[in-house]
Amino acid sequence: MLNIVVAVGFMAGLGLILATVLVIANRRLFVYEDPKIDEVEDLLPHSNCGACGTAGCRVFAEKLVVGELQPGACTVNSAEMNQIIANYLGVELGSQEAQVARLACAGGSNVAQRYGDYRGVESCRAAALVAGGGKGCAWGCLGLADCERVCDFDAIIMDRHDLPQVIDDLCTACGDCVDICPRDLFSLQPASHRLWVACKNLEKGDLAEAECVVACNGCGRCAADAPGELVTMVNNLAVIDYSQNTHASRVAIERCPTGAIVWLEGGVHKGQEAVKIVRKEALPLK
Amino acid sequence: MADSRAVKSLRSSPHLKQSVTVAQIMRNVVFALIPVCAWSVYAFGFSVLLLLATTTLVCMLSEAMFCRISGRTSSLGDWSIVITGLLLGLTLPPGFPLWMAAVAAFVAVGLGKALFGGLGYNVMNPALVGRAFVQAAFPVAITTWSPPFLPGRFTELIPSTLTAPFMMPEPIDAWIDQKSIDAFSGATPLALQKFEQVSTPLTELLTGTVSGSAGETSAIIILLGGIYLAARRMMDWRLPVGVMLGAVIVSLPFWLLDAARYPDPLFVLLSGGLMLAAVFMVSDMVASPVTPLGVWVYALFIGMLTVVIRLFGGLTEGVMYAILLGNAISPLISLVTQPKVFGERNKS
Amino acid sequence: MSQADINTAVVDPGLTTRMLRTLGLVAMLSGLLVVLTYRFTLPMIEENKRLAIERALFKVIPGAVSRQDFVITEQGIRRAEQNTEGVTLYAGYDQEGRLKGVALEAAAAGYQDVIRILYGYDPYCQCIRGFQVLKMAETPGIGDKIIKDADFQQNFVALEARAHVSGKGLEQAIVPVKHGTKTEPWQIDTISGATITSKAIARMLNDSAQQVVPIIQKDLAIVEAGL
Amino acid sequence: MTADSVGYIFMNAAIVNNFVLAMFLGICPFLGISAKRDTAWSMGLAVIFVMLVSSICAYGINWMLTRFEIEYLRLICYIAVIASAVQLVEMTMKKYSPALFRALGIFLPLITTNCAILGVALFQTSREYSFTQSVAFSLGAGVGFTIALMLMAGLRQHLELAKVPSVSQGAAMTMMLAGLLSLAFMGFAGLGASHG
Amino acid sequence: MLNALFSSRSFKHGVHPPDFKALTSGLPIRRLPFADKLIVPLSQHTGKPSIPLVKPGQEVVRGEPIAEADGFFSVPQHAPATGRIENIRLMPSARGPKIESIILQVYGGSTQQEMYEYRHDVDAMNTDEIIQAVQNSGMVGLGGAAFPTHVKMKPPPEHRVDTLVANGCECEPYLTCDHRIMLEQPDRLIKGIRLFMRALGVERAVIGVEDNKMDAVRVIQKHLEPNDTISVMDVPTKYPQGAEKMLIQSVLGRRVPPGQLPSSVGVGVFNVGTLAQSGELLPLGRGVIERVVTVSGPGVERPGNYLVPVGTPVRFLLEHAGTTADAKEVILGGPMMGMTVSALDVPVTKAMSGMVVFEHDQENHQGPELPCIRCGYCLSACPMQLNPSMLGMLATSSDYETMASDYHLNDCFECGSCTYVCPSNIPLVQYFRIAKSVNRDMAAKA
Amino acid sequence: MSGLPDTTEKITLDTFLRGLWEENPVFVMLLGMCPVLAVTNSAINALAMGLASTFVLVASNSLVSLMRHFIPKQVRIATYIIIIATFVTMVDYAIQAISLDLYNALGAFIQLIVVNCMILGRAEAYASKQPLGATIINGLGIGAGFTLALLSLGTVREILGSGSLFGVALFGENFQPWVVMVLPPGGFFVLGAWLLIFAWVGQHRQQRMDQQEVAQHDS
Ligand SMILES: Cc1cc2nc3c(=O)[nH]c(=O)nc-3n(C[C@H](O)[C@H](O)[C@H](O)COP(=O)(O)O)c2cc1C
Ligand SMILES: Cc1cc2nc3c(=O)[nH]c(=O)nc-3n(C[C@H](O)[C@H](O)[C@H](O)COP(=O)(O)O)c2cc1C
Ligand SMILES: Cc1cc2nc3c(=O)[nH]c(=O)nc-3n(C[C@H](O)[C@H](O)[C@H](O)COP(=O)(O)O)c2cc1C
Ligand SMILES: Cc1cc2nc3c(=O)[nH]c(=O)nc-3n(C[C@H](O)[C@H](O)[C@H](O)CO)c2cc1C
Ligand code: SF4
Ligand code: SF4
Ligand code: SF4
Ligand code: SF4
Ligand code: FES
Repeated sequence: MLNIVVAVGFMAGLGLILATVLVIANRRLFVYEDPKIDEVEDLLPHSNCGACGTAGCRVFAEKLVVGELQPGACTVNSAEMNQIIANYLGVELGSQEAQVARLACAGGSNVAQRYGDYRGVESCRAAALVAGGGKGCAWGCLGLADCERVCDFDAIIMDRHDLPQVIDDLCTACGDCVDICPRDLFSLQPASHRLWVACKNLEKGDLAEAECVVACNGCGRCAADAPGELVTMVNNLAVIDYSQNTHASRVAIERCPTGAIVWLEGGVHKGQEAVKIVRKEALPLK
Repeated sequence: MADSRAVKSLRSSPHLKQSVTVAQIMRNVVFALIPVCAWSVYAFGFSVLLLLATTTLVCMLSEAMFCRISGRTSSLGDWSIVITGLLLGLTLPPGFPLWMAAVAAFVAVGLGKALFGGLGYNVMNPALVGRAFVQAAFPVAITTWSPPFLPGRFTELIPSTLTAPFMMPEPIDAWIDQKSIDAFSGATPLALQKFEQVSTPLTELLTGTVSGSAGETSAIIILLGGIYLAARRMMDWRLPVGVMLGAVIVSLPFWLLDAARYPDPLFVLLSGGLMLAAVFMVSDMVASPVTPLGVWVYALFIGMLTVVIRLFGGLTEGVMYAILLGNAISPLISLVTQPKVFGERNKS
Repeated sequence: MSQADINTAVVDPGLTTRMLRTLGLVAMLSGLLVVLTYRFTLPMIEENKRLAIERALFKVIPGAVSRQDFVITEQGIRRAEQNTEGVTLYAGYDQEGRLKGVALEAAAAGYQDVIRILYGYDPYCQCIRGFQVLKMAETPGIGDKIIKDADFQQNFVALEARAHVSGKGLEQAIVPVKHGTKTEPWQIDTISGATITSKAIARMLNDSAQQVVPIIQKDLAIVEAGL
Repeated sequence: MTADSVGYIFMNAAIVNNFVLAMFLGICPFLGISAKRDTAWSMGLAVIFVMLVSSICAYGINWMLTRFEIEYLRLICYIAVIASAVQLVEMTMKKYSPALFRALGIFLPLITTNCAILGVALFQTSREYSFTQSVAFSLGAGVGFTIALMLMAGLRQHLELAKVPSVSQGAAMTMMLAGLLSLAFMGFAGLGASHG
Repeated sequence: MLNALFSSRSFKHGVHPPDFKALTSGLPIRRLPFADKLIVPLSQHTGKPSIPLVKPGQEVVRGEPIAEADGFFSVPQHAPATGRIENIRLMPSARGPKIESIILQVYGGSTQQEMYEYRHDVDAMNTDEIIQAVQNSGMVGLGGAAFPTHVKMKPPPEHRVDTLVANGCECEPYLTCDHRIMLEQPDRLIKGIRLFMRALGVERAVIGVEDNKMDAVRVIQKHLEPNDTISVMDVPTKYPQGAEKMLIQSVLGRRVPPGQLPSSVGVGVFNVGTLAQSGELLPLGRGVIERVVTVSGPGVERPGNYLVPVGTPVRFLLEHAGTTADAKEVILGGPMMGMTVSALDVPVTKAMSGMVVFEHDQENHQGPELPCIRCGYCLSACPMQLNPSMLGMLATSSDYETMASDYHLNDCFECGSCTYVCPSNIPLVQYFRIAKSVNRDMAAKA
Repeated sequence: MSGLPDTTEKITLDTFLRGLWEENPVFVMLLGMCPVLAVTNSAINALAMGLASTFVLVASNSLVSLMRHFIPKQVRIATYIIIIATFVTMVDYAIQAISLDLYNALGAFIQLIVVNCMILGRAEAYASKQPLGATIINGLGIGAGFTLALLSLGTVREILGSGSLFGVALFGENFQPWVVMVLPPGGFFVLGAWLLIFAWVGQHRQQRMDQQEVAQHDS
């Protein structure tokens, strides 16, 4: 019996001592950290992609908790989860105009000339460093898929003409492809923008078209047709001023002879006068 | 030409290439190994021939199989797997049951190489991974030695060689007693030294008229192979030299202290598998550091550790474990021995 | 949270008592559970332990059926009672209460780790009659030959451990010799292929016997008085 | 070296019977924290420190328990005290040395549930080590843990640059690597014990 | 101290590719005729592009400035021939991007006698005047880097330059233009060196020549006075002996610290071609309008050293030298560092020292890329003593930041020695270029 | 935490089954590895260890679940550990009472169940949030998964390493045991091999599923 009493007593003593120590420690040594940060971080997708503009999900969570950012800024999370976070923190969901990556080139292997047969590391950047990779158009896509590889969300696939295609639904606008493309062909654009110039070639007229059938040849018809200053010609290239996006309309694309300016609405629409591309296989080396 | 059509290749510099390839290097190592194998077969007989054939073949088959499974292009063409097979065979006792040798070969390739992605990515020496595995799995069989130059070694196999798969090999003492004229102790020179302080004459060690693993026999032939490889720059001479140096650095003071108890450095160098290991295994490039300083650190580490295990450990032979441990710290060695860039000054 | 909130979170007075109460209660509860279990299982465990020792004991002391524990103290051999400090010595007796031998523990580092054995000593023939391994981590297939190898066990039919006339140490140290070269009764024929383990046995027997044999011989009467 | 000399105990715990590779203690953190060298290093240091602390605590508690003859409470007391000690260390660090906390702190909670720590305490008791022996043992165990962790981290980080087949990536490969390391550590068997 | 004991006469590491120089080293420099159209890029040098001084339709005389320097870090361009400006527009360049170029319609042969020039008395000029004159001549490094020469003549004030090193190594295989210049124009070379020495204010000059060109050494020695402040020194034939850091180590035993310029160890390095042309042009006040180009390689029918007007399309040069039917790869520069071109419309520029044409690509590149087997060959080849093996492995896992921060990526000068020796056919240099390019982009964006 | 969704679980079959596979503590979550490797050199040890751990898991987690509303956050770890340690000590003595041989074979690892991260992990992640019923069922599932994993290692290691299963010799006299399997490296290798197999099977299944999906899209 004594045995039992000693044991129970000892344990009680031990428990109390430990609890006391912890209580004291808790008072003396406590460093406050808002538990909500952890909770919110758990609700984030942990992609650490940076699309929200912070260094990662944890930082985003911290900023959410102090109210610097709004849950909607995370474009990777599902809408419901963001709503849950918003409810939990009692803040506005907030929203960010959904953005997607857009490619300013349409020169697939079936329409754009190539002069040289690049052999070496399979990478656009590598090719670009070897005399421009052999593509006729010095501004165009090299088609070696650096962007496809860098996209963590599988939002880019190379089509059969070695041209990257962005799957809008998967793109989180993280901007990795924008950074990696050696030809700077990607940019993040609000998904609602319909008018788009898919070319960066600065050559004019026949010189441009000799290198790529679908190049902007600088004819200026889109600029003439579009209302106001919506489209202007800069260095032989049509440039859209998205601050005037409100009066964007399809008229701008209708007379484009090459189809370099397009209307994006449930697919890519070209004007009536645009060349019809029938060629399916790659152009031979020239 | 004038016509631009003819000019198409776009490449990055340099446009010249030295012609030595991985396959050539590996092939030359095989050439250097052939005399070692031949001497071993001559000394121990057909059993060793079968042993080497088994390890090499199983290694090649496993490699082919793993390449198939993992969708890599077959790497049989680079010869490296032949080296693995031969070296594995050379590290086993002459009468080692063939089925165990096959297990060793399979493990060598699977666990030592394929698991990590094949040639160039393995972290430890595949041949030694195979041997360490069977050493731990079949400790009795792998310490059953038979003497060299037995009469009838070309007409008769060592009885344990053809043990049925998964069965225990039968003891071979009786068979050896019946064959050899003098009483054979079943001990290698290392064991004799360690447990009985009996030293084996150096001439015997040099020519390989002692018992031991199939390939740890003639130091001279192994050295010649090493010199050939080093001269052709297919092997880094610093590695074997470093290992031997390391071995001497540790063994010399002990020998000077108590020559009766501790072996002399020359004996340390020539006995056991140290020579074979130093020349052909430590020099395996894949699992050794690349940095100039790292190479020395690595080789000295292995040499010193070998002797430490031999003198103070429970095993008579330490070189295999020393190399595996060397392989294990090789990434760390590489890390702390990055070369100094041209023109970089010492921090003073 | 404002700073005030933070402070209350930390200094919440109820919290302190709750913490103390919870831990204290849980600790008491656990103490209770453990002590009950302990009391309940104690007899069975003691029985198990006794059985285990006796099983080993009766194996190393042929013919023994009962036992008595002694302790070797600085003053000599004493009967084991609580809190007597020293090396334990188990004496085994036959049906008639005659001393059949004593058993002692010995230990030394083997191939992997320390090996512990219980060996039986026959004070009349002054020889070691057998041993049982209590704990060892030697390699199965190699190190465990010390148990399975018949040749090796043969060493312990009558391994001589005669006290030196001076009353200190053994007359002949127990030494290991290479397999097949045993000529003297105090030599241990080692197992080739497991030399390390078998030498460890020799070493621990020698170390232990050097110490205790003279004492046993001196105080043999006490042990014989036994039961 | 004799079996109970401090040197032998240290080396045995650190290398010959390495806690991780031969005794299977502390496997979870070994697998979890060995992906990067610098975290492995910090974890190793943290473990050495906590092992030392808990070994000393355990020595004291055991002395007390033996006096009260309530050895059966040993396990509970050990673990409770170790857990609290770890928590205390963690809080102290967080408060007074945030830099050290950032380096080691995140590992401390993990250490609470690390068998190796409790293992040290239990083994030193069952082997009846003296105080100095206990300290040597705990240091050896900690150093051995760190060695294993660093080797593993070196190999794993090295393999990050390799084209490891997708099936063997991750836990399977880590396990096999641990196996290989353990195989290599068998070479140390018997080291330091006299074999004359 | 130990260093002094162990340092050999040359730098550590490096490689020994076969040099193939016998193809052209015995052939004297010949003048190439004018092509119909010349293309003068406004940016054929490091630094800001030049600003055109001419308009389409305007007539120019050979040697007349047609573009002026845009500030100190830039050089003017001169008309390589008499003719009419056809246009100023984007034209392909050897490196890939299109750049603004002046297109010149060349008049027939007889009109090319007139030369635009402006004679100076160089001996009377002070330092600044010489430097100005060098800039006016449009001189850039003819050794391949195309760095404006006058910039190099004005070292940062904290560096005191005491020695001029003339780089006559020409370590690239096939190329012999510097060799021919040293043989045929030693007087101009020495004149140029003395001029530069005066501008730099140095007492000593060393001409470093690889010991496979001992004839050049002897010729130059003949032109030196006894106890001359200029000396010639033969250095071991080893690639890349011509890299300025290596050469300085070989001739002076000084090591330029990583990321530093030669002037940090008191040295100015100039290519012998640069010096010889300066020696010729400065007194006449002419600009750089032509240069010696070695055309060689198995794909060329008539290899040789040609004096080529700047702006000549590569196609024209190739037509003139003749190419075999199997010609497959045209390399501008030498085979170790030069780059292949895809468009033959690109012009010869000031820095282009050679053109090598290969037939089959198999002969120089065997087999597919294999994993690094860590043979360490690359480490013992790298003259910068880097760890290309590690850099290569990091590159394949796209860890470019670590390459730069921990493994000195930026000290690699892309000599290609590592790639040359790699038995696994790993295109190391190409990986390094990718890495540098990504890092540059990221830095620019940050 | 009002805003957070209610995570109390309804008891379904899945509550139990999850532990066997999806959340298998060993193969999937890699928790509690030390006993998994250390005591699986024979099937009987593995079984005993599995059962002991399951008992501790279920018992301690039940207690934690019962007390979940009373334990202040600051002392929760200490409390959990004391609870776990109590049950471990009980098991420890129980096994000693049942068989000393078994106790010796399992070595210190019975006591080390205390620090088995699996148990504390479940207490933290599950029992502290769920009602008693779900906790018990889930604990049983996890325990079964743990035992299963131990057994799958133990059987392989015993068969290869000693040529027997649950102590019964399988292959007769002459079988050559693979000693390495009962040595430390063998534990790692066998577990690694199981993980490899699972990864391989998983990958193949994934591939098949992908293919099916593609096929569905096409039609
Ligand atoms: C995996 C392995 C396990 C071993 N285990 C033991 C052992 O348990 N006991 C032992 O004495 N030697 C062991 N050895 C050591 C060797 O068998 C050693 O060579 C032998 O003890 C020396 O004895 P010998 O002189 O009779 O050959 C082991 C070796 C290996 C490779
Ligand atoms: C005073 C002085 C300043 C220089 N400044 C630079 C510079 O800012 N950037 C540069 O790339 N090279 C500069 N250089 C030129 C380099 O030394 C070197 O010639 C050039 O980078 C090309 O070297 P390479 O042909 O060995 O690659 C300068 C040279 C001198 C003498
Ligand atoms: C790998 C490498 C090799 C070089 N080889 C030569 C060479 O053979 N001859 C040469 O004049 N310059 C060579 N250079 C360029 C020199 O480093 C240096 O830039 C040049 O000599 C400076 O003179 P410049 O500005 O007059 O061209 C080489 C550069 C590098 C990086
Ligand atoms: C000098 C040299 C030594 C080698 N030694 C070994 C060896 O010891 N074991 C082995 O498996 N392969 C060896 N190889 C072959 C090859 O490197 C080996 O298969 C790789 O380790 C597998 O990736 C060697 C190759 C060379 C060139
Ligand atoms: S868009 Fe850019 S990165 Fe993508 S394939 Fe084209 S060139 Fe490469
Ligand atoms: S990489 Fe580009 S396409 Fe992919 S998600 Fe990011 S922005 Fe979108
Ligand atoms: S290319 Fe760069 S890394 Fe390679 S050898 Fe030359 S300097 Fe070294
Ligand atoms: S030369 Fe090639 S294979 Fe050899 S270490 Fe360098 S990169 Fe690796
Ligand atoms: S069970 Fe997790 S550390 Fe041991």
